[in-house]
Amino acid sequence: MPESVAGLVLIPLTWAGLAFALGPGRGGRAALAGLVVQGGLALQLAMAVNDRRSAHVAAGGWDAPLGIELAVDGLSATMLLLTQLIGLSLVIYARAYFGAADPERRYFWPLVGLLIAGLNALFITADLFNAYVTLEIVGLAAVGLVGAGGEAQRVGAALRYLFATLLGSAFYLLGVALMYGAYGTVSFSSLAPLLTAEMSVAVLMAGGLMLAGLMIKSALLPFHGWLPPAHGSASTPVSALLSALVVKAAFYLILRLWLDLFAAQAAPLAWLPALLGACAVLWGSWRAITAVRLKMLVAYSTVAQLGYLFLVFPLLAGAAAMQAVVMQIVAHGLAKAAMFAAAGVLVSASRQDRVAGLQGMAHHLPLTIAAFALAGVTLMGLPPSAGFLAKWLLIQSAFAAGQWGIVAVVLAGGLLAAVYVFRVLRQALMEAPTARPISPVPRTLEWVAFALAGASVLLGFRAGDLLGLLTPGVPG
Amino acid sequence: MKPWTVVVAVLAGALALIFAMLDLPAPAFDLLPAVTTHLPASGVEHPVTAVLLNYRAYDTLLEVAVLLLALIGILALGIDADPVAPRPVEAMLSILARLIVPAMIVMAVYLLWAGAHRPGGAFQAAAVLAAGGVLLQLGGLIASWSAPRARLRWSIAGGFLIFLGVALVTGLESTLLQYPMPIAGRLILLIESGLTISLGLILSGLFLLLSRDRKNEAP
Amino acid sequence: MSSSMVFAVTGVLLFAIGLAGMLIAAHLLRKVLAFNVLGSGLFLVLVGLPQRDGMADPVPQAMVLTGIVVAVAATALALALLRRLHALTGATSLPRDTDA
Amino acid sequence: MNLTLAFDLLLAAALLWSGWRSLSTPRLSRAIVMFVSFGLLMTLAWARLQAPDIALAEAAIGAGLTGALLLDTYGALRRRQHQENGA
Repeated sequence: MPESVAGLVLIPLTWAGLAFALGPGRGGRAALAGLVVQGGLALQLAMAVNDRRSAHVAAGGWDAPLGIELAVDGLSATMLLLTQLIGLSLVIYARAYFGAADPERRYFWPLVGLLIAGLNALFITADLFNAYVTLEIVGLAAVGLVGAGGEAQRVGAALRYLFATLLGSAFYLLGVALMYGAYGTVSFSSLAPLLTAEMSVAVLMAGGLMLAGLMIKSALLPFHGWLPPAHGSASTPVSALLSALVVKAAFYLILRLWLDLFAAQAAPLAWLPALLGACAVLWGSWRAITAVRLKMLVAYSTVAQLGYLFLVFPLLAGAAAMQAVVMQIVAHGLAKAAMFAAAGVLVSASRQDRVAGLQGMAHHLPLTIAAFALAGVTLMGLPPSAGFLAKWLLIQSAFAAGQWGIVAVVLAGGLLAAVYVFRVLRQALMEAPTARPISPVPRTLEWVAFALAGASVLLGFRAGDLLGLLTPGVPG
Repeated sequence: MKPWTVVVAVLAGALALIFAMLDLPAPAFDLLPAVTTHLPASGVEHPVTAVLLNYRAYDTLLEVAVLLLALIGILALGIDADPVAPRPVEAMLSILARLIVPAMIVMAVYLLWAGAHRPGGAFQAAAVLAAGGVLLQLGGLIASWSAPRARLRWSIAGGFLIFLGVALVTGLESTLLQYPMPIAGRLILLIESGLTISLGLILSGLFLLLSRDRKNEAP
Repeated sequence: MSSSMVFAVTGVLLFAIGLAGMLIAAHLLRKVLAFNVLGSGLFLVLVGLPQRDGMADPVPQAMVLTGIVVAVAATALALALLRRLHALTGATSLPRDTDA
Repeated sequence: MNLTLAFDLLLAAALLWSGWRSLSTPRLSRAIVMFVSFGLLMTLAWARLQAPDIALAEAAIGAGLTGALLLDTYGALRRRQHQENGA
């Protein structure tokens, strides 16, 4: 499977490079074709992992510790599948969303291609420094996408985001520098056996620095300040990509380091990310409930939903915890992409972005409101959605570990999510006091939103196949 | 947060880190012997170039993508809206640029060629070229960029695409970026030549895009 | 203490100075300056610490070489954003976080 | 204490001082000039760390290109301020 592993990075790099060389606005079709192929490769890799075939590449033919190793396991295969699926959906969405004259469209394709290449590269790497490079790609591409078009609010948000992501990378790289200084290697496979023994203080500090940097990048409370303006003011396809995928990239790396390298030493500290995660669930939900603008509501909901991911750290001893976190990543990825896609339709159609201005939209855009509602079902965690499954697995493992606080936070978070989702639906279902002009919106946009939302609910029925990837060989 | 609390907290962290660093034992791995042993198979004789373009060439490929990304990010922003009044050109700089830039180009070519055996290579050559580009603009000898035209875009992307092409071919044939031994040296020189041009253009482009003012506006 | 270790320690202190600068400074140009000081410190640690036995190590040197180029790219992007912000709003510091 | 270590300590002190001053100097234009000299000192440090490759790149980029970008941006901000004050 080595060709598929390399292809998932090289193909998006190629279409991004070509799209740039072809000129502003060009390259949408290449992106679509590339993503279809990438989707096939990701599926192939997932099947290979399921059959326990090795998917391992020593780049340049040099084994670690001299060279860079790439490896795919169940967790990375799931992330790769999710990335290609959401990427493909949002590329279809973006092709219909941007008008020919929109300034955001001029360099959209090269930026998206590089973003997806960076995400894929992060999910396959088994090297601390290589992971840093992929984080830089993801970070700068995301900032470029937020700032694209150059409108004042976006530029401010992009700057705030840029400084946050650079600071995060700097902390992470300082940690990597200490690791290299301590062990003389940055490869996961060479480091793992060394880290079981007693660690020196410098290595523990390296772990702390990397964790802090990645927490900034994944917008965990109290480092979340950059996220809502960036996700709330970017153009809609960008908001969806960032909320569904980009913030999870940093979380993925935290999980990877925690599990593969620092498992023994990190366990006593697990309460810290969990506590911050719990605060994020409550605070993010509260801000979503009180948000004035629709896209800010959805962005704060991302802060809250990311919090759930961090609740899992004290529970990692049980097998269900990994299943819960993967389910939550996938469920939220699909639902949040759907919710932003639907929000984009509502904003374009009503030509304003306040929640209070949505009255009567259910009458004009029933499909979009249905998509928003279905995505909401997943975020609230109602059965039979994938979100329900994620929260159910989380509560189950919290019960098993006797972590009652986590159970309470998950339940409270679900109720708060219901409040902000129904806030939007209630407005949309109300009769508009006066007939307002509604701009026509391409049907493609509505259908993409609906398809993503539907997937986030229906995945609940096929969860076994996905979770089987985490324990290859055992029939799911 | 008060500035002084920030300073105290940051300094305390730095001191703790320094003390931790000072009693670090010797590392478990020493890559230097491995770097040296495989040097004859790497296609170049200079260890840093071997790491950059062979042992960890995959990193380098992605770093070039980061650079391209910064340039695209600036273009996507539409930097050229509402340029400011031009900065006056200083005659001294103009003379200086005429004198130094040809030497800088020669130096860049030398660095590119020397990189196989001794300090030098694509990144340093491109850095020198970029500094030359800045001097030319400051001296008023070349104009800033507004939006790069097709030929410039292909030159910017070219080195990246060549590198990517090598990665694709090796990825399909054998292993990602594993150069067949007899032509490893030539492949590295090809990649480095492409990168020198692309990186030189990107790095000067960062300045040439930002320094656009009213003087350079198209009529 | 070897000379490499002297520079590794200097690097940590420069990182700290730059970090404090990034957190405290309001003017965006100063934040960019601070980021570059922080980055230089980081690179000194990356090269200096592994060379504490006195032997040059080409692996971190290659990493820093690309790192310097990436730092200037990030700097340019930050400056482009800051110039655009200044052109549109006249501000030289980050806008307040507003929801409405 | 031997001579090279004394030189290294002196260089380290100069780096710290210029790094500090390039952030704390009240006038922004001076701060940027301070930063350029910081970049030149970094070049020396790389030479001392047996890293001539990095020293070359640092001289051209750290001191040269970054300095030019910062100074040009500073100039553009000032000129725009003048324009708006004049108008």
